[in-house]
Formats: sequence, structure tokens, C-alpha cells
Amino acid sequence: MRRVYLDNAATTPVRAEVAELIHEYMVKHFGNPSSVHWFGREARRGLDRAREQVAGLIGAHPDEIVFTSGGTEADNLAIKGVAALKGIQGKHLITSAIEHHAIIHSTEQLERQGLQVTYLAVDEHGLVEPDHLAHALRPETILASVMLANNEVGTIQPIRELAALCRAKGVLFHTDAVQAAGQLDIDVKALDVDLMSISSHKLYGPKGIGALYIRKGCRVEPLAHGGGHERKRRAGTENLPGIVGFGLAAELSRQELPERREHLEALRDRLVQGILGGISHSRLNGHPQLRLPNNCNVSIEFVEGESMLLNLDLLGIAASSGSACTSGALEPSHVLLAMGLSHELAHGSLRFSLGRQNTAGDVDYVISTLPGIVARLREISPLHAGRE
Amino acid sequence: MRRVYLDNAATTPVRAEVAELIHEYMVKHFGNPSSVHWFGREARRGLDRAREQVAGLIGAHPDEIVFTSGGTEADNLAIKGVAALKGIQGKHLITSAIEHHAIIHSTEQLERQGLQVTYLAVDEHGLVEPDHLAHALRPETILASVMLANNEVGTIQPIRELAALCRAKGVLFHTDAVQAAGQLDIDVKALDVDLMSISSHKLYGPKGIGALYIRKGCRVEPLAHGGGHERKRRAGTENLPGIVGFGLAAELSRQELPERREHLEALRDRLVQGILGGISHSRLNGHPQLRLPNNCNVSIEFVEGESMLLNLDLLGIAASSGSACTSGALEPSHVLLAMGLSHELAHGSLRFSLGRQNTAGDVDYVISTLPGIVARLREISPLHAGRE
Amino acid sequence: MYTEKVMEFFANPKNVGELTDPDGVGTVGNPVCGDIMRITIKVVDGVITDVRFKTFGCGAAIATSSMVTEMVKGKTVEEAMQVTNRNVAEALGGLPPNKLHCSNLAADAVHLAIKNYQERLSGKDSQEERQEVKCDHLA
Amino acid sequence: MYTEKVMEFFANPKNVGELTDPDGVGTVGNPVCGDIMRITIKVVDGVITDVRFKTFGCGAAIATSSMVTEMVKGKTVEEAMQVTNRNVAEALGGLPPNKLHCSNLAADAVHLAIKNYQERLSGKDSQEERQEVKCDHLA
Ligand SMILES: Cc1ncc(COP(=O)(O)O)c(C=O)c1O
Ligand SMILES: Cc1ncc(COP(=O)(O)O)c(C=O)c1O
Repeated sequence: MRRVYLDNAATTPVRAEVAELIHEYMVKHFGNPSSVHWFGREARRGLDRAREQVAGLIGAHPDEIVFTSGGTEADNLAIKGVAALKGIQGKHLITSAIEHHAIIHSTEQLERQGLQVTYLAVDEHGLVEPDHLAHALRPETILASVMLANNEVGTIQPIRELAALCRAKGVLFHTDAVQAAGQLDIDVKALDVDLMSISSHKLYGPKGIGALYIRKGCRVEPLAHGGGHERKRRAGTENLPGIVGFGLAAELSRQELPERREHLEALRDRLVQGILGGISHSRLNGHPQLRLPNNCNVSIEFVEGESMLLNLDLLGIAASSGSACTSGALEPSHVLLAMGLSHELAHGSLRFSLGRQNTAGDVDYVISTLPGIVARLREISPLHAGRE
Repeated sequence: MRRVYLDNAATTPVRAEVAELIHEYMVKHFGNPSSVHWFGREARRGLDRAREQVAGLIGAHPDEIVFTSGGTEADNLAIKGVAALKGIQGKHLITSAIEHHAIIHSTEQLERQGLQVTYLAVDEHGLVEPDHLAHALRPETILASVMLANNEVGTIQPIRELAALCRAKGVLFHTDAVQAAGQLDIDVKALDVDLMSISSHKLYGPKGIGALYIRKGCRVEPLAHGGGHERKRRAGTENLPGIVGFGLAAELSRQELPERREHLEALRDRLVQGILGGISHSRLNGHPQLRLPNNCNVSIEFVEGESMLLNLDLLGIAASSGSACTSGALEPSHVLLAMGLSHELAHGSLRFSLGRQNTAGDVDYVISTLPGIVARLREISPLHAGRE
Repeated sequence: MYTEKVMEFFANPKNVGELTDPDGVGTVGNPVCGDIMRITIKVVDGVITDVRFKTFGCGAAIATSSMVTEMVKGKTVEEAMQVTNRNVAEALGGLPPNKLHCSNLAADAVHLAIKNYQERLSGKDSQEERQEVKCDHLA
Repeated sequence: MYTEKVMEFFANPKNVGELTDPDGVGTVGNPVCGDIMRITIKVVDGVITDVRFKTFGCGAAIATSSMVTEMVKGKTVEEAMQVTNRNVAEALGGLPPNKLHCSNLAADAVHLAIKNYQERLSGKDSQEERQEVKCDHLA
């Protein structure tokens, strides 16, 4: 069967050259970078190179990169690591209503411990209004965290503005750039953020590895204690195959960024137009312009997302409805609800997220397939009767 | 150059069939197990199988296995996860003086927050005396954690006895089995422990993945919050290539355990005898019988460990002095000091840790090489003068 | 995630639609929950001779709707009242745990349709039986 | 970890040993720290004509000892007093940060040997200069 993978926001395939390098670091350069011998030194060299490569993707200094087990751990380390140092009782944190669960569930955990948290509302396109942030800042605010680009609807936030507001008040600023890294040109110095999370498996690197950028001078309390790895900011034997794979994937992403972006945007626009043009009562979710190059999120009225996904899957098309983490359960996406969608529209959302491996043929396959699926499901939908 | 890797306690090479499987899960079955589509379901199947395989290695039920990013995170999750639920202020925890830094630095962190910690002394062989544990137990004790086998000297603790003492008092018991798993026949039910840490890269699986066994009914507060992965006990997109690799490595370890053990013990004994017989003023560290099949730790008087390591390395032999994490710095091993060794002897320690890939030829190479190295270093040592 | 049977009933749903002149109508669920099932039945001499469903919902919701129509068709209303959501799930070879609650209400919808039929029989002016479902996970 | 130069001086150390009838002796370090360096010198007309080291310690300790003997041999004692631990590390192409403290004391040992030589010259009954080093990381 033809298989078209359009769920690259959930995870991406590891590219061939990266997989090869990882293989080499599993069977040949398998040493522990802490060891003094040849195997250890080979590993250390790989670690150092990867740190430069990852730093290079976001304009950081290698010393500012702490490798973690993924985007979730990076987010947890940023949020909890700052709170552990700056204090929780009587303190205040600002984030947005559309963050990934790695942020929201971390702040909720801190709320249970006494931290006050403001969840900034977003407009119908998913944008955070800088004025709202400005008003939310308090003397006791220790950190603000707003994602660079949303994983569900792809909306890109005005991070530079938001970060500047915080800088002016001496408040630390973190951004979750897990979806943006590898798609947008990111420069931590230009954005002037203090902390940034990224994840390897969203940019054609392996799963189980990510990084937190920690600006020089900014400190976080580690989550994991043990050996003195990562300059005492994250203990545990380094996941070296993962790290070198992440490094190479980051390096290649940096090199290919302009063409990748162009490629994805062209496919995305073709897909959006094809779906909205081919299916009545469908709408685009997220911002029409300020959106990730690879994100196409639509709501299709009168039908439910999972039933569309399953039908797409039967025809070999992999997509998602809401974020991957929740698509196994029927909770409506908190992101879509925060943007003001009705429960029905939120339940009827589909996310197609493109990848570098996708072609116009893939997109056309979806465009030609989806209308029939929707028609069949609408036929059995009690909500649809007489609405067309 | 001939390269003989004898630092398998630091990390092991990934075996070929495991590396192949990991490759497959990076480029082909690369889906996110949370996704409903084919790619996600393939990933989910891999995840489920791996969980069974890892559970099988230690006699657990698959639901009792939580995948982590390694042994360090498993240790942290056990210690801090229990403390976060049971309380810190006014509470008490027992561990030993020879635990891995992942334990000791976690308990030290909790001490800073108000937890009281007892570090049980060990005898000259590195053994914890059950009576000492019995006396240390208090009404406010929430957890005891004693490692199954030590990473530096290989001493195997009487875990069943220690755990039984805790069970009788209703105190949770954790054991760090990172070094033991894959070498010793471990059964969590027979040992009757509540929590157990294991790590993939010590048993010919990939780095960056480990597991915490959590006995059914026992709860820990997660360290990482986010999606509902691992039954809400550890958030983050699953490191699926790592997990399936760990699974296969665990399965193969289980199958090969008896022969592996025999192979390693034979090599170990040959190595110990060869070194002690060939070098005057040398001694075995750790317990003469109750020791890991692969561990040979010796102290060689009048010479310092790193200088031996470097000379061995020049001849292609990879070993360690103290644990890998600290061998880059000249801190004497806390384990050897706790066993009563002088600083000089601690500084003069060498650890050779054997692996399944080693041969008698490897061992003989060390036996024939080391005496010359020691002789040369003793010649330049001011401590040696006139001592022979 | 889903059994083959579920996918079979989902991909080729039986008895889709709405009877034009039904003897009973039952609806369960609500769009907040993400699942709505509407069952219409034809009853002749106490036997369900025809049954149709319309469902807005996930795979499980559609498959259970489809399955329940097959299960109750040809049964007496008394027999049909004995068919539980659980029976339906079992007939499908099981459902994922997170689908057992909201998405497995098809038998309830049938029961409501039968209740509606019985109320009509007893002369009540009953247009349709409706039952909103509480979604615990949204609490 | 170590530069090639360090490994060269470590693997083929120069001037190993102890002069039988030295004009000055200096020892630094202690076994707790893991590094002990002992330098013996021969001085003729204010010039260090011969110098030997014995060292118990890590690679850096041995390499710096070896390097410093090469650096001061043939120098006047005044010139040799100008050679710092830092010079030695630089001559080796640098040392890992964690080796800059305890393991880079060879120049200190030379200075002690020179001090010892000068004390003997001035008639003091000085057997040897010793200096215990505090190991901060053991605090
Ligand atoms: C915006 C965002 N943040 C965080 C994460 C978590 O990263 P990871 O999957 O590496 O744990 C994801 C992806 O799942 C994401 O999309
Ligand atoms: C006994 C012991 N515990 C914990 C660890 C940490 O495990 P990992 O290297 O997977 O973080 C190690 C190995 O480094 C170990 O030997």
C-alpha cells in the first residue's frame, strides 16, 4: 500500500546519514565520554562536535547547550529548574494557554506546590498579545514561557517582543522551540531569550534526545543528580549515539533551512488550498500567515477527527487530530478551545504536518482522498443532516 | 593497533543484532507510539514487546516497568519520587556509603531540603551488614536504597535480607541493579524489592535508556510532567529505538545469562590471578567471592591509577580507575575509601571490567602487559624507592 | 489500538442512516464529549425488524453503533433490552480502555429508542428519547 | 583529553630519577591528593647542570615534571625561578582544566629545590624543602 506520512509534527523519520552515524557510535565509537582511554576520547570528540552543531542551529555557544532526553525534559528543566532556584512560594510565573503539556503540566505541578501561574489567553489565530504579557508581569514574576511555534496549529509567536518585555523587567524568558527548530531560522541572541527547548526527533534526528539552551549567566537547578555530566546541569551517562545523531541532524537542518522552508511552504499552501477548496464547511485553524512551514490544521464540520484519521489510515495516509499525545483519547485539544473553537469544531480537527520527504504527489493524494472520506462520514453523522 | 576493551562497567558496545533493530526503528518503524495510524501502531507494538522483554529479565510484570533515560534517571525517580510523595521534612532515608553518585547526589540534594539520611558503612569487602540496616530503621524512615552490586569493586549485597528487614517495618526498598542486570539472575519477586533501577548500556543495549521497576501498588511522584506516557509516570515522547534496543538486549541477556556468567567468571579469575601473581604489592579490592562475574578491581602500590590507564591505553587496553564519572578528575573513589583503603591505595586502583566480547587472549594480553607498565612507573615513583 | 473486528465494523458500517417513519428514536452523547449516536428502530409484533444508526464520533463510536444494530436486529424488544454496552464491546473483540466510557454507548441508544417506542405505545407524546452523557474526563 | 605534547612527555619522560649527590631537593604534593613530585638538582656556577624527577601521579603530573626538567636544565637558578607552573602547562600545549591545580606543581618543586640549594649555600642545615599541597576538591 502507498504510505504517506504527514504526521511530522508528532515525529520525523531519522534521515539515512544520521542513522548511519548513530550506528557507528553504537558499535564502534561506543565509549563512555567520561573515560580517559581511546574509546572514551573518541566518544568525547563526538560529544563536543555535536554540541557545536546543535549550538550552531540556534546561534548559541556550545557551553550554553545542555543535552536532555528530549523536549519534554528540556521544558521541565527550564520551568522547574528556574522555580527551584528562584523559589515557588509567593512567586509567579507566566505562560500561555496553548503550551505543550510538557509546560502546562509542569506549571500545574508547581501550582500545587504554591506557585502562582498566569495562563495568557490567545486570539482566534492562536497569537499571544504582547500587551497581555506586559500586564501580567509582576514584581514576583520569576519566569515567562511562551512557545515559539505551536505544535497543533503552527502559529508563530512574537518571541522577540515578548522576551524584550521580560528582559526590561529582569524576568527570565523561556521559549519552547521544539516545533520551530529545523523549520525557522532561530537565533537565541537575536531573540534574546534566556532558555530555549529543542528536540531531535522533530528535525529528522533520533528520539530520546533534546537540548535546553541556557544563556551564559543564567542558572537552573538540575532535575537529575549524579555524575558531573553536562557541567553538572544534567546527570547521567550521555546518550552519545543520540547526541551525535542530533548533532548531525541539526547541522544538516541548518544547511538546508532555506530550501526546506520553501519546499514545505509550497506543499503546505497546496494542501490547505486543496482541502478548503474541495470540502465545504472546512476551515483553517491557526494563523493564515504566521504559521510553521509544515503545518496544515483544518476543522471539518459535522465529522469527528479520529474517524477521519482511521479512514485516512486505511488509505495509507498518516495524520493526526489534536496533538499526538492526546489523539488516543477523545479530549478536545486545549489549544483549539483556547482559540475559541467550539467543541464540535475542535473534535473535527485534522493536522497534516509535512516533512522534507513529502512530495506534491503526497499532497495531491490527500486532496483527492479526503473529500470522499468526509462525504461518507457526513452521511452517517447526525449533526450533518440537512446542513448542507 | 590491537584494542582490548575492558571497561564494560562504564559502558558496553551495542551488539550487532540490537544495533540493526534500532536502525529499523529509526528509519522504518519511526512512528510515535501515541499516534493512531499505522506508523504509530507499529511503534506501539515495538514498545509493548520491549516492555515485556525488559520485565522478563527481572521477573516483573510489564506494567511494573517505567522506561527512563538511563540508570541515573531511574535512581533519581526512585529516590526523589518516593520522597516527593512520602515527604521530606522530618523524614528519614537509609542508603549505603558506596552507592553510585546518582543515588548519593540525589540523597544529598534531599538532605539540603531537610531529609535525614543515614549512609550505612561497609566492611573491608564492601559489604553492607544487615544488622546495621536493622538498627538504622526508624519510624520516620520512608525508603532504604542499597545497590545490588557495586560498580567499582563488584561486591554483591545481601539484597533479599536487606529488603526483608524493610518489608517487615513497612519501609520501601529500592535497589540499584544497574551493574547486576545482565550478569546475575535477578527476580524482583524473589528479592521482594519495591523499586529497582536498570540501564540498557550496561548490557549491550544502547545508551540513553533505562528502566525503573515499580512494584504494583507502589507509587512515585514523576520527575517529568507532560503527556501521559508510561502510565503518567514519566512524560516525554518515548525513545522508541532505544527502548526496542533495550528490550532485545534484555531478552538476549536473559537467554544467555548462564553461559555469559560462566564465560565472564572464568576470564575474571584468570585475570585476577594473573595480575596478583605477576605484580608484587598488588591486591584485589572487593569481595573475593560475592562479586560480579565481570569485575576485577586491583590496587597496585606506589603508582597512580591514571598513569597506569594511560600506559595501558598506549598499548590499546581500555580500563578505568575508580568509576568512569570521576576518572577524569583525581578524586579518590568514595567506594574504596569507605572500604578502608588508604588514599594511596585508592589512587592506585585499576578496574578491569570484562564483557561478553572478551577472550582469554585479551586477558593474557593484560597479564603480559601490565607488569612492565607498573615496573616503569614504579621506577619514577618517589613512593617506591627502597620499598621492594 | 483497535481490534480487526472494530476496524471491520468501522470501515464497512452496517445499517447506516435513519428510518423515515421510525417506531422509536434514541440519542445519546453530546458534541462536547465528541460522540453522538442516534438510533431509529422499526418494531413489528414486538420484534425489531429494522434499525439504523447515525453517529458522530470516533472509530469506537461508529463501530459499536454498527455492531449494536446487527446485534438487535430481529430480536424482540425484551431481548434487545438485555444487550449491554459491554456485550457490544465484547462482540467487537474488546475496546481500548479509554474508549470504554464515552464511545461505547450504542446499546444505551438502542435502549432509549425502545423506551421511546414503548412510551409511544402507551400513548405518550414522545418525540424522541435523549440522554446527555457526562464526560468525566472533561471535569 | 591530553595534548600530543603531554602524551609525548608522559610516554617518554626525560630526566627520570634522583641525583645521587644533589645540590638541592624539593618535593611537592601528598598522596591524598594523588600527586607527589620530587626534584633533585645539580648546580654549577649558578647554572642548573643536571636535574631529575620522581613523580607519583597522573599523566599531567608526570608530563609536567618531565617538561620542567627540560625547561630548567642549563638555565641559571634565577632564570629557573622565573619558570612558572603556567609556563610548563603552556609548553605542553595546555592541560585539561581539572589538571591545572593539583597536577601542575612541577615548577613549584623546582623552586623548592632551588630554595633548598640556596639555603645550603647560606649554611643552613637544610635536608630538603617540602611543601604539602592542600587539595581543595577534597575539602
Ligand atoms: C511544542 C512541543 N514541546 C515539547 C514537546 C515534547 O518534546 P519530546 O517529544 O521530545 O518530549 C513537543 C513534542 O512532543 C512539542 O511539540
Ligand atoms: C551502579 C550504577 N548506578 C547507576 C548508574 C547510572 O546509569 P546510567 O549510566 O545509565 O545513567 C551506573 C552507571 O553509570 C552504575 O554503575
